[in-house]
Amino acid sequence: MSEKPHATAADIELVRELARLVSESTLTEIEVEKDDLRIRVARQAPPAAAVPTYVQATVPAPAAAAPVAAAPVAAPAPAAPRGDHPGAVTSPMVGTAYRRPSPEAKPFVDVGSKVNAGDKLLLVEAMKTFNDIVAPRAGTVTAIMFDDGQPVEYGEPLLIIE
Amino acid sequence: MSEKPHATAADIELVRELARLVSESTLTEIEVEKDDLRIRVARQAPPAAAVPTYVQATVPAPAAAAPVAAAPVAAPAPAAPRGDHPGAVTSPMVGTAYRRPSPEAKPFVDVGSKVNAGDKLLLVEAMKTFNDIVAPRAGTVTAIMFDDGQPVEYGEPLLIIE
Amino acid sequence: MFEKILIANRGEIALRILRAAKELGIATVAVHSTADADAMHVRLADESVCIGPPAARDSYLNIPALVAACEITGADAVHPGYGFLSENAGFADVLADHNIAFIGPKAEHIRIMGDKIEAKRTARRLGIPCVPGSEGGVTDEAEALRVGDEIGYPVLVKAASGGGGRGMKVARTRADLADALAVARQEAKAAFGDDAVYLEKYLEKPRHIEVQVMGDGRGKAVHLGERDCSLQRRHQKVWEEGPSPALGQADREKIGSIVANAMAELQYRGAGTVEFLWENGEFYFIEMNTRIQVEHPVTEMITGIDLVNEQIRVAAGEELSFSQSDVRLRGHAIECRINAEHPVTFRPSPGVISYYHPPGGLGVRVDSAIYQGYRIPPNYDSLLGKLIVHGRTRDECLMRLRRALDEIVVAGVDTTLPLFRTLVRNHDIQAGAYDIHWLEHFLADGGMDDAQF
Amino acid sequence: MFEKILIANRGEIALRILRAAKELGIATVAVHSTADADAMHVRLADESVCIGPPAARDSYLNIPALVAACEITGADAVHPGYGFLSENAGFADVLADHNIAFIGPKAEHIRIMGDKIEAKRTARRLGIPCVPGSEGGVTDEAEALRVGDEIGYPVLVKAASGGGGRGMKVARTRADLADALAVARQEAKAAFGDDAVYLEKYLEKPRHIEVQVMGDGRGKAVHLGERDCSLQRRHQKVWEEGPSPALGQADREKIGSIVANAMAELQYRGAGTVEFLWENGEFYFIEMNTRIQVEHPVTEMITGIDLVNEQIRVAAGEELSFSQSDVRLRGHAIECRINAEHPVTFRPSPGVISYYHPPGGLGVRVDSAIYQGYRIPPNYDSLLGKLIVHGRTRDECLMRLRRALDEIVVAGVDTTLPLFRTLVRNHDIQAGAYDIHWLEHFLADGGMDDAQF
Repeated sequence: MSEKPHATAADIELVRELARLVSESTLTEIEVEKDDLRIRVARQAPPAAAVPTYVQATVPAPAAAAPVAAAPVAAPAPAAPRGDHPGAVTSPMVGTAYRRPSPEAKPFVDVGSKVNAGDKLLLVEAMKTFNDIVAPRAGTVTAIMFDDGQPVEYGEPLLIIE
Repeated sequence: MSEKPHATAADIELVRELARLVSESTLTEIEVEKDDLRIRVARQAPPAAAVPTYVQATVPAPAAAAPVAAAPVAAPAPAAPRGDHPGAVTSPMVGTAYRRPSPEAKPFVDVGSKVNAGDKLLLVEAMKTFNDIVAPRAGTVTAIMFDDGQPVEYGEPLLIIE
Repeated sequence: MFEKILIANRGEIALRILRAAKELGIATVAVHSTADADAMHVRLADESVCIGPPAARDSYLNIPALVAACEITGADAVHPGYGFLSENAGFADVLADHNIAFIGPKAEHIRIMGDKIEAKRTARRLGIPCVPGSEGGVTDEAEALRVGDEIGYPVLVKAASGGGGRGMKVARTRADLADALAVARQEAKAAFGDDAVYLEKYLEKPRHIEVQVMGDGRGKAVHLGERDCSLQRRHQKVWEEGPSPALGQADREKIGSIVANAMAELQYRGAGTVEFLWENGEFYFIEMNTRIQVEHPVTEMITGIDLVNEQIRVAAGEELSFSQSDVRLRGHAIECRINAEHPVTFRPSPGVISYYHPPGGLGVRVDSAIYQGYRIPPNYDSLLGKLIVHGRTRDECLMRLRRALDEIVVAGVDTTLPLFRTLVRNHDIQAGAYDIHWLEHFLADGGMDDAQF
Repeated sequence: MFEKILIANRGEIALRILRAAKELGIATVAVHSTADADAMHVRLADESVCIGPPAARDSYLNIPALVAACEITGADAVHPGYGFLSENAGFADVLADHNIAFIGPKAEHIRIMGDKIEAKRTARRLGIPCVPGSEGGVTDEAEALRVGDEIGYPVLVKAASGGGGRGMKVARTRADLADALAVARQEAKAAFGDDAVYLEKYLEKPRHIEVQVMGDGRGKAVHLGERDCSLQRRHQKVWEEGPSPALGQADREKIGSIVANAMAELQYRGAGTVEFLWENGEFYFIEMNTRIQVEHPVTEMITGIDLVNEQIRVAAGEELSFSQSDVRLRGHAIECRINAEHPVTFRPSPGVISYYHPPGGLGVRVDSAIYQGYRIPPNYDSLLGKLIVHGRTRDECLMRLRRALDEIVVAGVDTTLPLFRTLVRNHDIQAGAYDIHWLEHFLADGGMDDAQF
């Protein structure tokens, strides 16, 4: 028995990670192959749907609603994409977002505006204080996802710079 | 490496780990292959898994007991194979099973006895009444699964005729 | 006290009995059909015995199998729960023959109350108010008018040999009686070959109010207030509450004393319920159930007394743990019977519970034998469990029930939860203004709130 | 009454507050960190707002974010729960500046009770018994002996500037005092550069007994009996019960009246708990918590009063719904704090709840925000929920707790359930014979019962 390759702690950690990925996602299978190591992680049924079922039952909705349909509703109330776009600028605080410095002024930016890093994009007001939200990088504003004067949560995507 | 290497403690640990992952997650299968080592851990049941977990937790047993072992235990207490053998003769009632007509008599049948349909196999006593259990078909008694005077449940396999 | 109790039932009541036995430190035997091998109480019991195939007559109603199960496990007492053999005097007799205690009343009392005519005769003898009417059959118009004047209108005229609504007529006033009598006699003659009819006071909008009683079998009996079970569908109770929104304290004490005295005189043993129709302040005896009832938790919540525990005590020859002066009704309780049925069509919905999350917090109790992953067998009734909520006042109770109904999740099968979410928001229910016909009318009128699905 | 309450907390207490608000018909706003987006109370609330990243200082302790969340949702009141900002007088001030009600005491009372020295001074002034000792620092042996004679032995000698056990000595008898004084002064001098020491009565085996109080803020205050929280591990309460197995009715009423009168004089508003050490029939003030406590359900179960509901009422300027004469202690209640921790090592065990089945039936309450599939974030404390059981007597309560502990299933993470299954079967616990050191000794001696895992 020359060199019996034992599964190392790192291997186990990798499997654990894959397993977590599969059970948290809607994936049914993950397969990893690297040199002599090959790991395949799979499952058959769609996710237990416990979580979505819950949402379904408490947000009064037809009880018979197909759990399959409910399944993708993993996130709670604010179902908007949580800044998963790579160019999204998210709100650093809870408050009210404003597109202009004063009601009669022009917006800081519009869709199509070119911005440099540090340019003012909007204001978020919290506790009577107006906080500047600036561009983290240069680019073009391709989407604005809030209305002037709209309440925003922490982490809520406000606009996209590409 | 002609000789099949035996699983080492580390390998067993890996299997245990994989099994834990499968039963704790919503996975149905994990497969790991490394050189000559290949491990596949799977389960068939839909992710319900509730049932075995429940049994495990309420019948006080080491909480860490390998779920692999627990998983197939879908049925509760009477874990005996419920007459799933095609030749099994099961008890038609609850009572006490006797192999002989009286304590000093010889058993009706032994392992190896040849029987015809209708031959008396044993008695089940319930409420002071002795009920004859007869052979449903001809064949040879290949197993007797009860002790003389043992309490038996409805549906409990008593002997096998093949 | 008993050493080991065999639970001759299934579902939530089997679990209820198991809990009471465990809290008394008594060992338990669960018996089950092959369809119930995975039942929760089977898992929690000290021992379990499979007694037969799914059909109840071959398992839960199979007396020889139950006695044999006692014999092989050494159980010295049997609790029958409700339904099945709970009001079968013959079963009590067989157990007595085998020196096994029956956790229920004496067989003679089961027999009396199981016979409609004998039950009524006994009730009347014991001073329990019954529906007034003619003593026997009436054919003569003059006598009918005399009886009608005595009991007051409206009057129900029904065939003495009758049943099923044939030969039944209502006379709303004295002037209607002659006609009603003639038609009823004619119909009775045609249907049953006998034109004798009874006259009885007709109740138009009665409530169903029942009095819970506990007796020690030796002449002590205590009443534990009433439950209002007027919300029914096809004579099945759906929502029960106590105290009744319709009753005052004086009425409560009066009817309670009458029932307790009657049961003391009878030397009744264990839990019993005397059921009444109630209208305009008057009680009219319907029947007595000589067993624990589905809705017993309502009474437990307002008295703090564990009725199943007391049943076991008195069956073992012990005293009741309380006397009449210890019984204080505190606050208000409501029970909702959650069935695996479609909330509009009431079609049974067997299947697997894919997700279950019961509500928690102050004043909320769930009596249920389901669990996530449990498969509801199609062989038995559709009761999934009972949600019982307590509050210091009826309003507090209603608000708590509302929030508990918003928390509970039972997925995988249809349930009647949307019905309760609708009822708890209904003005009549909130006002306590309902009678035994209310729910049927409400459902017939399409009362279900779509927002509660 | 308030229109909309913002719940500035998480976990089971956030759900507890949500339930109380719903039962009062008040709209709710849940605020949460990104780690708690899937929390149960977030799902059940009318509105929810993400207020920051997982770290509590950036979310649940982030005052500007909380005020902004009130502003954007229009919440007119904030319930802080326990922990986090619940005893932060500055938070109460900021809310007042924004015309948002703080559901808790007046800021001045939070300040007083948050300062150890000021709290003790106030307690003494209000007639609440404190640990007897020297008024100030003592250096003189004669004076030490005088004080020692006055307060009785054993006596604790501790550095006036001290802390962490250094400069602390116990004199068990008068003869020991001179030595203890010398050593303590020496150590104090070495450690803190100051040899002044205090003398204080030393309690060897005290119990932790606390009195629940509710005030209307205008001079009316009511006590609701006591809780015994002596079973602690590292100063964390593990098992709480009420009434205390050690207290008689006369003691209960006496200390209750003292506390209620003190709080009336203070014009205290809302829920508060005055904590004592208790030994040989004497109470010694430790501190006052000016908030709802984790173990408040014990009191709710024996009084039937919803303490969170009352907090909201009085914060809105209403009267308490009850007076002292309405408070009747009924039966006994025990609470077990179920933590996601290994029951022997107490190592926290975050992860996913793979199966959850709470117990049900009479007298069983679960306050928990977990559900099957819930991922316990690693960022916060490990409290999964509380199992609270009520019985008419302590024995009934213990038997019921035992059966409830046998029913509950929490799988996927380690929990402290095996510890409770061991404790409920322990003779000292059954006898109520324990003090604040009992659990530590029990665990150190390897008391855990392997059969309960």
